[in-house]
Amino acid sequence: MIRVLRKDRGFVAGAVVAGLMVLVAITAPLLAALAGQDYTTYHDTLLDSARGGVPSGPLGGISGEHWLGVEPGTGRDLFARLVYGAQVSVGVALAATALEVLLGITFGVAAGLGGRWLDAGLSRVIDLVLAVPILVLAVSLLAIVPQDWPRPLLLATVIALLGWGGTARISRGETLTLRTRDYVAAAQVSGASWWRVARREILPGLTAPILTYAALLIPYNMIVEAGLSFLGVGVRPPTPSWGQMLSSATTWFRADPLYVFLPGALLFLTLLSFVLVANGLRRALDPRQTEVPR
Amino acid sequence: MTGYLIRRIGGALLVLFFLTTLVYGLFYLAPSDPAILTCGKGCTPERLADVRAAMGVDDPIPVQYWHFLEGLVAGRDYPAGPDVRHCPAPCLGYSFETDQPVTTLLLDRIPVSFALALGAEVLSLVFGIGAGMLAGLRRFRILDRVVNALILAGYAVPVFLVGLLLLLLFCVHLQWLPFPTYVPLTTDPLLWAQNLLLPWVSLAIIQAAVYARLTRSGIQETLAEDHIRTARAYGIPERRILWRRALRGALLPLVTLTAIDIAGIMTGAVLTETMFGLPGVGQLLVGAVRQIDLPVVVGVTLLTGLIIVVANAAADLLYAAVDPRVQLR
Amino acid sequence: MTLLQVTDLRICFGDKRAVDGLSFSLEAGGSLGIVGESGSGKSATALALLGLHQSAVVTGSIDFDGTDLVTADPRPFRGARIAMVFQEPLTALNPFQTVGDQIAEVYRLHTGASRRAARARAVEVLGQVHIPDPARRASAYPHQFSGGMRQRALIAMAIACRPRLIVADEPTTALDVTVQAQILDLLDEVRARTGAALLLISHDLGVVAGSAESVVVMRDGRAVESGTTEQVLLAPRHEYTRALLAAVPKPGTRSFEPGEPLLRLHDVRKHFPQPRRGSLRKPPPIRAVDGVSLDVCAGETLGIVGESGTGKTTLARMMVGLVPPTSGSITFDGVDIARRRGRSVQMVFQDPLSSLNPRRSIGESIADPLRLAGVRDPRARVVALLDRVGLAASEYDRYPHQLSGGMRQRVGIARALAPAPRLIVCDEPVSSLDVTTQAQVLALIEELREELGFALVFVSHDLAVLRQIADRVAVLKDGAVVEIGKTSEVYEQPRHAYTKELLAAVPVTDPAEARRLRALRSATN
Amino acid sequence: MRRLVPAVLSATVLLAGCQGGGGGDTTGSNAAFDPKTCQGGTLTVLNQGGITHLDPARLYTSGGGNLPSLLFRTLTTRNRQPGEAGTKPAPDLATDLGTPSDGAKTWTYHLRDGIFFEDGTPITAADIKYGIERSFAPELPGGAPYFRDWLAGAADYQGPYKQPGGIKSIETPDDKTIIFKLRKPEGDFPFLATATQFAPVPKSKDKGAEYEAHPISSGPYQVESYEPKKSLVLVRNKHWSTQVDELRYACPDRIEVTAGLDSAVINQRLVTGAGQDANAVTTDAVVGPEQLAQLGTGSALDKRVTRGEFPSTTYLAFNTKKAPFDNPKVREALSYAINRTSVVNALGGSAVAGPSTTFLPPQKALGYQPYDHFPAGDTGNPDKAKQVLAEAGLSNPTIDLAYQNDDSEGIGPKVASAVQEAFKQAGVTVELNAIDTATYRDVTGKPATQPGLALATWGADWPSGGPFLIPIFDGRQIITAGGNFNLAQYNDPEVNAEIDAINALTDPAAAAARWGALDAKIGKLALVIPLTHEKDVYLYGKNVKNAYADGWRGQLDIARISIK
Repeated sequence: MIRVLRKDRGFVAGAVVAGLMVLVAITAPLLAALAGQDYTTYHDTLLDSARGGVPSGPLGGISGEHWLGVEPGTGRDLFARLVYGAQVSVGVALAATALEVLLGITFGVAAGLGGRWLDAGLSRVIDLVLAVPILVLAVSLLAIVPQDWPRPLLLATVIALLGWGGTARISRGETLTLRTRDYVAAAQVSGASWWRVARREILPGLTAPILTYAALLIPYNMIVEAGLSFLGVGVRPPTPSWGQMLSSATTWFRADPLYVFLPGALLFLTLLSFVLVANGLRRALDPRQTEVPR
Repeated sequence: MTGYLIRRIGGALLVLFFLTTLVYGLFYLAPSDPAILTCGKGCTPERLADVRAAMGVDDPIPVQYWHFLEGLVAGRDYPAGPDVRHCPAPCLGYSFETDQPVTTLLLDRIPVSFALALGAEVLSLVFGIGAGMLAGLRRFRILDRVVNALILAGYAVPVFLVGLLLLLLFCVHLQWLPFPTYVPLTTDPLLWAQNLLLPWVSLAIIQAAVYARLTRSGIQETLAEDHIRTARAYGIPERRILWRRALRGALLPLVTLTAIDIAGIMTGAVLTETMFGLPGVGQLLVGAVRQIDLPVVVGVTLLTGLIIVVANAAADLLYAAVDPRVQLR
Repeated sequence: MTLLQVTDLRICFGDKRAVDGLSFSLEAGGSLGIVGESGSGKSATALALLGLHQSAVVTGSIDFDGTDLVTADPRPFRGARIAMVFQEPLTALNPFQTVGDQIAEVYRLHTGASRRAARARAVEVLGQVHIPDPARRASAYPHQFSGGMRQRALIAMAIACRPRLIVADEPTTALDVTVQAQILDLLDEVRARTGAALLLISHDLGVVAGSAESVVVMRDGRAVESGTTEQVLLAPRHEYTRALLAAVPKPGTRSFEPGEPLLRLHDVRKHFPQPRRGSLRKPPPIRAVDGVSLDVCAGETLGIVGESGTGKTTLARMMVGLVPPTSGSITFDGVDIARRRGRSVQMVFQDPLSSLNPRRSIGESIADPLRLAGVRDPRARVVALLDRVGLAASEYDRYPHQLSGGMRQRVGIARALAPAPRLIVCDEPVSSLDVTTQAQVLALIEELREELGFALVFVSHDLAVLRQIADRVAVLKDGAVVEIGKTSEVYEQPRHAYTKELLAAVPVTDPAEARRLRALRSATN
Repeated sequence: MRRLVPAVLSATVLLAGCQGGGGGDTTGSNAAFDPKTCQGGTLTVLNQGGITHLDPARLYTSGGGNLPSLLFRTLTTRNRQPGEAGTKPAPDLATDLGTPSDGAKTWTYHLRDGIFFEDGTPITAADIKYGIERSFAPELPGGAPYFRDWLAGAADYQGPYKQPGGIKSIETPDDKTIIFKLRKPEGDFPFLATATQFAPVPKSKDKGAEYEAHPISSGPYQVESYEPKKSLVLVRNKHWSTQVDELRYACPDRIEVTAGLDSAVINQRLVTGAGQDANAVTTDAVVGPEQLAQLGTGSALDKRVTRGEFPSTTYLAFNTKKAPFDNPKVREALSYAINRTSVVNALGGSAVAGPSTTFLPPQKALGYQPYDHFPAGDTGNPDKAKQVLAEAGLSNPTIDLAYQNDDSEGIGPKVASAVQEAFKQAGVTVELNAIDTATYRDVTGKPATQPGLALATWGADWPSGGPFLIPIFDGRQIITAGGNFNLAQYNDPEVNAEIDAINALTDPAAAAARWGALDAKIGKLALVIPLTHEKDVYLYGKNVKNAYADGWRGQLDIARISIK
């Protein structure tokens, strides 16, 4: 499998960029320190207040000190904000995905192995989770929860709570298929308990489909996070996130195009790299699977 | 068939009941008082209590919920000054914010959302299936590659990014289009379409990628099936095999998806509606949540549930109609 | 007059040679059987006749009635002059088109007939293949047909354009033995009626014996022997042909007096509820097993025979406690089987690939029941078991997909043996194996039974296999035992009509006997 | 984009808005403007905020609002002039600004002749009384709170539906006379009488909550169609004429309002001015950076802009009952630390906001007197702040700051993070406490739940110091049950007495001087940190004439513009 993946140029490129982004996210404080900037300090002197607070100077105020210019309206260093933004975007997406996989497998396997009633009940719940429009409900939920809870964690939790339906459906489907396999029957004939069957016979079989699906969930969750931040219910200031930056950039369209371009390009690049990774995994692990998170 | 319908409707009612209960429950937890917003500045406690009573939010939430259910089934009367206002069943109450009947608000928004969903869906089907076929038939290597790349890119762009870029390109730089403002179809069909064009496109780009991928893999899978070999062995021309058999097999899953995706856009295109200022269902909900407009939130949730349930049923019926192997149960 | 002359045919898929210098000929109106085990190149040959290979290099010549199909465009021949009948009748038909339409489409394509005429022809040929009420059934979709009817429909499609050659590639493999006999009889009848030649491809010598005038035996892409059916099957010259014939199960010779009853089934039923369809009323349940009472005695081998859908797999699974019965009791040594899982009863499954977890090494799979039985470090015992079933100790760390089918089934047997059970239930343990492998595995089972003295329940659709291995046989029909008794008695003096029908349908390798049975079948029909 | 009108609740933003006495810019093209020949055409109004209510009882406006004053004539109305002249009230339905008696505790008005509703019925004093009474009905909440407090014996009145007897302290001895009896002297009564609650409502047409679907007009236009938050179409009211209304020119024949638009979209459309947009104006979409870049460059766009000021202040409110803000030194230290430039930039730059060191915004009519008790310079004085903090015995404290979770009212994340950053320079760590915009006033307005430090804005209901200072600093206005605006919870009998004394004055100039002095005096206590005052820059379409910022509200007055 590794050999197959290594040959897949798209996968390699995606993995490199995605890896780089994860690295950027982890080392954000270091990178910002390297640039000699942080993401909170205002630089009012670099702004043209009479023109609404656009950065003075060409290209959004790019200079030796501010490598990518400063944020209009505040003068905060854009480079620092972008790398810290990676922390939120990548972190929330990864955490939400991990949680979704956990929830999905738990409920999916339980439904798949449980009796008729448990399956019927859990399936209804899964259907409901799959049916609700995630963004709409997330907006409602995030408006209601206390505002002082740690926001990135909360975002990941809310995204996961509304988004585990897909992994659950796949887990359930796979479990239903796997449990008809004779090796499961063989284990049962030998007296294995349900727990042992789930752990030793079913779970290994779930790895491939869940892995490919989860790989695609990461960029999807990143989009959801960005969307929520775009709608203003995402992270709280002064924490930056790419979605939040894009949202505030909408008013600076023409006055400071770089401010739209940078977070947009970064978000796109990161998403694309994760999609490429997912695509490579899918082709290597499970050529027939076409399931897509939605 | 009758049995199927009865069970289906029963299930739907259960889901809807569950959803509204959930929403009421959530708002029960929310530490906010809609009466304060309505009452306005300098509202004295006495007046606030009166307003609360007039709005019907002085009862405990379970009681309010019970009244809501009653209104839904049998209609409700509201105090409204000199006379009472009768809100006929299915009564969803009146908006706290604007005092309009929620049903009116919903009926007002549905056409917008539906137009958005339908147009985006048509566009994505046309482009998605077209691209998927080009890629699936592997006739032209380059095209296949291009389409594949586009499919991946389609997955990787959030709708608001597409929307931003489109706005930047067509409205700011090229100035080919005005900034979109919703115009009802009945007012001016041309303007209607012109203003919906960008939202359609930004939704369709992503959706088309999904369809293209499904079409492509569908065609490839169907072409590998045994009955295609039979057809070849009996001399059925390749073109006919492609159009009549492979495409049909590939498009089957799309039929189901179409119904569900239309429902998805109708209920979930919050970002698109916000970006392009479309007064659709999603926008209504976001506004209502911000204003703690409980009747509207519950109404939209119910509508959302209803649309999804109907779409699922439609998908099942459609699937049974196009695939003779499927029986409704 | 020679209709088809294949000379020095070679088919290569990349580096791999599927067919390597094959030659044979077929007379107009004649019938030829091609026999071989999987991978012998017989199906590749069939596909080459119509130019259906997409990525293979085909050389040599296929002279069909004066045209070389290797070089000429084969398309005008497809369906019109050469028609094919495929193996999987469900997937071989387009699921979205009615059966009648599919036949009519082919007919119109080659004859240019009107819609109406094509439709009429479709109904006519459906009638010729004995589909009841053909005018109505022509409007049915393939999934509304049973397996046998689908195969009949495919044959109808084949004869629709009055071809001169019908190529039938494993036409009966997925079918029950009685249906298989009907389809073979139908092919014979069609040949006689239409004068088309028949090229019959099968892995089963018995199938070819009754239906082909001459036979080609293939192995590794070459013809090892060819000649008239009598000559090849009764006086085989080539060693491989002899080995094939030797692998065909022979009546067993063991005489065994059963001991004390070990496993007792008393009025066992298993009903599966059906989903509600259409009406609100609950439909009657499917009675998979419906009142079975029997004993399995210590040390004996009980054969259970039945066609698909007779509930034999459900019965087998109930015997090991995998499926709880709806009613009735199953006791082992007087204790409910549900509480005796693990050590005393074990099972060997039909599909050895599916019965081994693909993500675990085979050693681990065998060790599992030992661990459950409380053995701390089972490796040494697993190696001993591997050795006992004829596998090297080095196989311990390999994975199922790295083994051949026969080896996998040996692993399955080793796993069943691991906790030293007193009863092993085998559910079709050899039916997915090639005939030679099948003989080896059967021999292994017999050997182990002698050595370890466990009782055996052997479930199979194959009467010949049971005749070789079973001491007693139970015949299952519609979830109930219609006849049970000593193997020799059941085979030689069947009492129940269904047993008789089954026995008459069994393919045999003796051409004369095969013809006698066919005559017997047409007389009873 | 920032919305204006802070104190006036967001629900009525579109109709409210106000103006300041200050820098009204009169550079409109009204050189040769003749109100007699300006009639014709269809005016388009493009707005962000939707009209949520159109019932005069439920509207909360300053000076009668912009669009509502086209439908509802009131006893008095704003003067509709640019600059300081515009900060004065003028008689509308009444013949004068009212006659005070009993030391400004009784106000008497006489109605002018020839006034009719849109259906031709003559307007009587009883209609005006009924209009005021119905605003007391709990079914019709949302209007301004002053009547309840001012009118004698009206505090518990439940509206004419439950109590058809009416309010005793409003007397209508004849069809043309209406007399108000107040609880205490109120020199500002003529200002209050500009509110839409003073518009006549014919009792026979009142349908309670459904009245607003088609309110009966007394002004130059009547409603053709109305969809809350989306659109409003006005057409001429035949029973109105310039003969009986000198203040409204009512030039366009038809007015079409579209609401719910994005502010960037509105401004882009106004700049481009394609088709109908050439006849368009906005009353709430302040220009953004995109347009600011083109302004002041001598471009054609410079001629299509109004600059006004709505008197309002954005400030930081201390809860002096909560530590450490009970310590004046801490409040002073933070006052030194504040960086007003960052806040101005966060709100959209110097074109739309100016730094404030006083609580009263810089409008003469309100009594503005400059002071800067704790000079922080343009960008803050962290050293001084640290020093004062040390005096207070605190170093590097951590404090909470409450703010709204969106920027729609200008006290959202942008301003909050600017404040956070400024305090950080003085060694103060600010923990941000976002509160949902919808519940913000609910939380901050209840002393039990009020945070120690909160962002707040305050705007004038009319251009006078009274309504600007009283709710914030009058100790008798502390409402413990909710809806409190005296966030400092400051109660000084001396100040309360001064407030009563100024209220009794009927000369606005005299009152203004004393309001200003009071503001400067309270400012020494650092109960609030004033941050910015509002500036309003609006674009208008190419064909729009006689557009100038109305002195009261800072917006162009639709009653006076023409598109002919």
